[in-house]
Amino acid sequence: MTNWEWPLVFFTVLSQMAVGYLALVVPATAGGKGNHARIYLLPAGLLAAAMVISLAHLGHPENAYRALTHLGSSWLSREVLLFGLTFLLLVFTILVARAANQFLVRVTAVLALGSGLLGILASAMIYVLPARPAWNNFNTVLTFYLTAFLLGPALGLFMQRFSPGPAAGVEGSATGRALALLLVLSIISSLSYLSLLAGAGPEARLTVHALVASPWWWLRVVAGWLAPLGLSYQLYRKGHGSLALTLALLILLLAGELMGRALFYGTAVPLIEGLL
Amino acid sequence: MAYQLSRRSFLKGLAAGGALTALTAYGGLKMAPTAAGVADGYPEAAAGARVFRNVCPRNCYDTCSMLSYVKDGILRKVSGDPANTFTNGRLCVKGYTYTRRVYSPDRLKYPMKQDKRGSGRWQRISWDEALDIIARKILDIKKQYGSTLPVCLNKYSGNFDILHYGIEGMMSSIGYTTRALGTPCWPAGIDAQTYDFGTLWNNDPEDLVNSRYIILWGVNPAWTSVHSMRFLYAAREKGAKLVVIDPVVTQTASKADLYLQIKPATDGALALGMARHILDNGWVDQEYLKANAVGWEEFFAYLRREVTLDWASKVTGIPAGVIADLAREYATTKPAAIWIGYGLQRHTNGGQNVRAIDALAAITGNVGKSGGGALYGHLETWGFNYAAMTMPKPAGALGVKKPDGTMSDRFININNFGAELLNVKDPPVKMLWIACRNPLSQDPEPQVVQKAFENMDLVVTVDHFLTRTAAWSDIVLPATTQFEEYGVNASYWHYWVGINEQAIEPYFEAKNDVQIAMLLSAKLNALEPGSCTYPTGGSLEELVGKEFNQKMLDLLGIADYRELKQGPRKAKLLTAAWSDGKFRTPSGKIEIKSSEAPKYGLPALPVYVPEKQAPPEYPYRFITPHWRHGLHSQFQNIDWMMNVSPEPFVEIHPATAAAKGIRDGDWVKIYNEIGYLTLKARITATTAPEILVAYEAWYKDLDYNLNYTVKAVPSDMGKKATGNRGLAFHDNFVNIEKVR
Amino acid sequence: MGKQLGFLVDTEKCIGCFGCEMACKNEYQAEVKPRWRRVYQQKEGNLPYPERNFMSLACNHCADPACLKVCPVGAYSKREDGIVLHDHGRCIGCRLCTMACPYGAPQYNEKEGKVEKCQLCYQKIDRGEEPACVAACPVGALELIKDLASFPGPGTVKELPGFPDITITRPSVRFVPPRTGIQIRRDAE
Amino acid sequence: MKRFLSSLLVILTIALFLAGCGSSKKSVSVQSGSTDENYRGVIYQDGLQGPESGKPNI
Repeated sequence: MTNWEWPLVFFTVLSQMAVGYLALVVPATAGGKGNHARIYLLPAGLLAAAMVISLAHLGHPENAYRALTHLGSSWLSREVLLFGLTFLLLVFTILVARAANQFLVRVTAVLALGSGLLGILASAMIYVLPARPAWNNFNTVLTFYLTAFLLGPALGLFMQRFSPGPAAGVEGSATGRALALLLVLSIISSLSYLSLLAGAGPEARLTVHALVASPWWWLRVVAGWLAPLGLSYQLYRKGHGSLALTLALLILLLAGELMGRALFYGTAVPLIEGLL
Repeated sequence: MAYQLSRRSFLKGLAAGGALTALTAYGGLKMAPTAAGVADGYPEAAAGARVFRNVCPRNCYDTCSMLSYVKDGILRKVSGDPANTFTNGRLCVKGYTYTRRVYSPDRLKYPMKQDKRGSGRWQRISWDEALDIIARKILDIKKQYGSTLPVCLNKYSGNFDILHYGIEGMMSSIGYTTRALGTPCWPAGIDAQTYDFGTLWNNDPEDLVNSRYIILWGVNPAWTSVHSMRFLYAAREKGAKLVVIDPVVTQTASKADLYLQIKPATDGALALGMARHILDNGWVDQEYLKANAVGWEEFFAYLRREVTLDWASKVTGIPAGVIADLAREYATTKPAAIWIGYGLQRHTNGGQNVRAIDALAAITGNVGKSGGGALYGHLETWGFNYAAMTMPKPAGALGVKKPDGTMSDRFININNFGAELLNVKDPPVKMLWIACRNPLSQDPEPQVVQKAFENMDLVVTVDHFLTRTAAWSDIVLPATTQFEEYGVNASYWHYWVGINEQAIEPYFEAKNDVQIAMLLSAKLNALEPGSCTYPTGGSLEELVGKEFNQKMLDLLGIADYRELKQGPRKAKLLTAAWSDGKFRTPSGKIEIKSSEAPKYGLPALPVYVPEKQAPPEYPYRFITPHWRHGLHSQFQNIDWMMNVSPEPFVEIHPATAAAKGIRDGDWVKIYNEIGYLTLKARITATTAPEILVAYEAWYKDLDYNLNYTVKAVPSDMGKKATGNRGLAFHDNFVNIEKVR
Repeated sequence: MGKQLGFLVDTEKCIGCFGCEMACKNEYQAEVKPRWRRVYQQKEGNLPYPERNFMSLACNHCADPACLKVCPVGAYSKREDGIVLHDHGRCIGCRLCTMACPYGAPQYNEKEGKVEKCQLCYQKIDRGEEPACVAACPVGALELIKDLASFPGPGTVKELPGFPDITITRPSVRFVPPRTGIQIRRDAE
Repeated sequence: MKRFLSSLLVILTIALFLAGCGSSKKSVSVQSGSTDENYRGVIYQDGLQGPESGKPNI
């Protein structure tokens, strides 16, 4: 077990939540209704916070700008570019939303979403490395998108209960069902991931052992998957959750994803450990 | 592209140790502005670095010739000196850490005084104050007891530089004192070879390349003499077979063509079994024996009477057929060398086992042959004047009266230091001076040594670090490293002798043992004129010159010691020891039947003396050999070493581990009736089921001392040549249990 | 394609003395933690007998270096002689190369906030000298391969048990496999 | 719903507690020392029988 990499944990989870939220609100506001400036402030702020936090990972954050200089082969360069672009497009969207040019708002919002979704792909591809068998598979990409699509709707649902606004389309029952399905998918994919690793090389098996032996992993299973699954089922049944329920759902999912991401970094045994 | 990591991080390293600021503040070293360009991987001389010749003075076979690179008064790096064909311009893992030893933040900088022994409440004092306390104590003792016999010196192998014998000289110069006498390392083997050949003398190890069959018997050069491995490999490339005989699969064993896992301490039985087989098959070199040996007829009679292959197999655990094959190969492949390790003589029958191996080499005519020999060690290049040591007594000094009416120092056994120190009376020992030594770490029964410390009025330790011993002293004095002093060194293995030049100024207030003696002499004479005969002036380099006599100069083929500044010299000794046939025994021949041994209560013939058995309550033999990353308590504590070797462990055979429910990485407790040790388990089949192996070392900030379980059981020999019997370190028995 | 320098690690001769690793530190007076060269003990289970065999590894100056590809600031470059250089000045300490290298060659230096690794003593190479580790090996178990393409290497292999998959980056290292002597053991069945 | 949330909270607390216990294992360190505080060593003598004969140093 190497490093929990907290700045990266927060950066990836928060940026993915921001993009997931965008994925929820961009189609919902496609009709041109609502206060766009207010709606896009949240993902823009989240993304900015995520990127600032990511600087804490660097040994020399003052030279972070240089990270844009190797787009030719570095997924990290591409990630910085794409998330930077997403942020700029969101800022632009907020600015033009005041000018009420609805077409331009829609175009830039959709572009921001597209750039954000590609940014998640770039984020994931950074870690698809043969040197880390635990990361070197499709699960990394799937996990990153699942984080986005779990946290985005949960955030949207909460925001709507917290301050019912124009960004409709966050319908309780449908969201509950979607979250439940995504959680089931998370659990199934995670199980298949573990069995995949168990059948792979010795370093991958070390990762499985580390995960299964970690109390944090089991906490993540209970708090991040099983409990939210119960809550989202409630939501699906009742069609309308209280503020407390949506808050609980958001907190549980966020905590679960953060723990899961920390485990992602902390248990990826490098190939070279096979020599130790 | 400028890759400037090297210098910057080096200076940062200094600063991190608080040294940089302190150095400038105390003016101990002059620091140049940091702009100098040594960034490019040290283009040594080109970058203005001065190169000095040094010798690694540690207690080691290899005694490496070194070069040190100094710029702006700072030791920048070290390397091997290519002028020495044995060490071949290379150092070992320990040697390459020297810059970190010299500039270690843990190094002692000033004289210090401790409030209460072991309290850790240290106070910096001046040299003058320290010497004043010491001198007054010596004079008080002399007044109270009528002699300086209550002053005791324990000095040994931390620094084998010849000038460091000045500390013995200092003791002599104040009167008759008590001395810790003997050597813990190798005395049983020394006496064995002394009985057999007259003294110990091995072939030039560079001559191993001429061997066609090499038995490495209880020796692990891959860890303890890395430079010898090159010659062993070269011999193998020319067709020689490498055989290793050892109770554990050592690093050297892992590289052997044939490895025999012998039961510990039964080496003599194996040698005798081989000898019997050689005798039965007519492979004995009769002509050589007739010309060069005595007592072989009686030896053969003993073999025929009491030794068989089956007996040897039963005792050693090696199949009879394997012993027969080994005997045949050894006796019929010539020349064949046996390197006798120090490990195999650390038993209650150790010296006797060495004698059996010597006999094996003698009857096959392998002694005195290039590529042959029974190699153990030598002291042929140690014929210095020991001028720093030889001091007259002050007028009226009283000592122990000898039967002939003369007086002498009082000697206690260095190998049972704790118990003897507690036991010594009339007068008792009241003051201890410890130099080049760390008995609370390296002695057996350190708990007893510590008890003995309680009776002392004053304990003074001179060292580089706050060792376990220094931590239990009243006063510690900072010693220089070899880079901060002049000196001269010889090896007890190879034939090279080299001079050690001062490369840098002493670290803070560190001083050389001889300089300390001079200062103490001045202080004593100021307090009581005539109380100390040690000279108070003269440079260390002058003293190096005084160590050379004509014989030594001739041996090295030089007219003046200064020629050694051009490079170390190889002594003009016989390449094959004893090839002149002039043995130094009373008979002038190899004494397979020794005339001297019975005088020390030992068998005249190399008969088998049974090995020590494990008591039922402590069924595991706890073997504690030398460690790859350290030399006794030196080197393992250095930060670079801690980085690659962070914690100790005990090697346990899988069968034993399974029986005790121990898994790899578990914490285990090793214990017997006198001490215990808690550490991590490493499961490996390189050891045997009844043997536990842990390596002796001093780890930084770890309470690790395996000697707490080791009793001061003496080996069988050592009395004749070294004054006291050795230690049966490897006849140590313990039990083991899982802690968690 | 130009020539490619590489290391020959003779595990038959190697005694795991750690001299190469410490000689590297001595040469550059490097920080305590990063291990530009590192000696690995081979697992007992990979060998016919319980033995002590080792692999001394540094940067393998790969034909297809992963570090060079993933570095977001382009701090890595490959010289004509195949040495993979890391530009310490350019590094921002993102540590991605430490994750991508199968051999753990680039390592993070906490004090500097940057990554560092074996540069194959390129200044020494340029002066016609041997790398510090090679020059320090007391038994000649470490050699510099002057040109990997024309390296005949009879008896050498490209990988040993436990050595990370060489297809990832095509490392410029060759091994002489360990020799197996005969062991007469007391625990044998 | 409230009861559901509060029971959920209880479960989470227990899980966190268990996780905390699991992660902070009892630490053992390298140690060495004496098992018999009264041991004062043995004086070994050449004259007595056998190479390891001696008398307790009382």
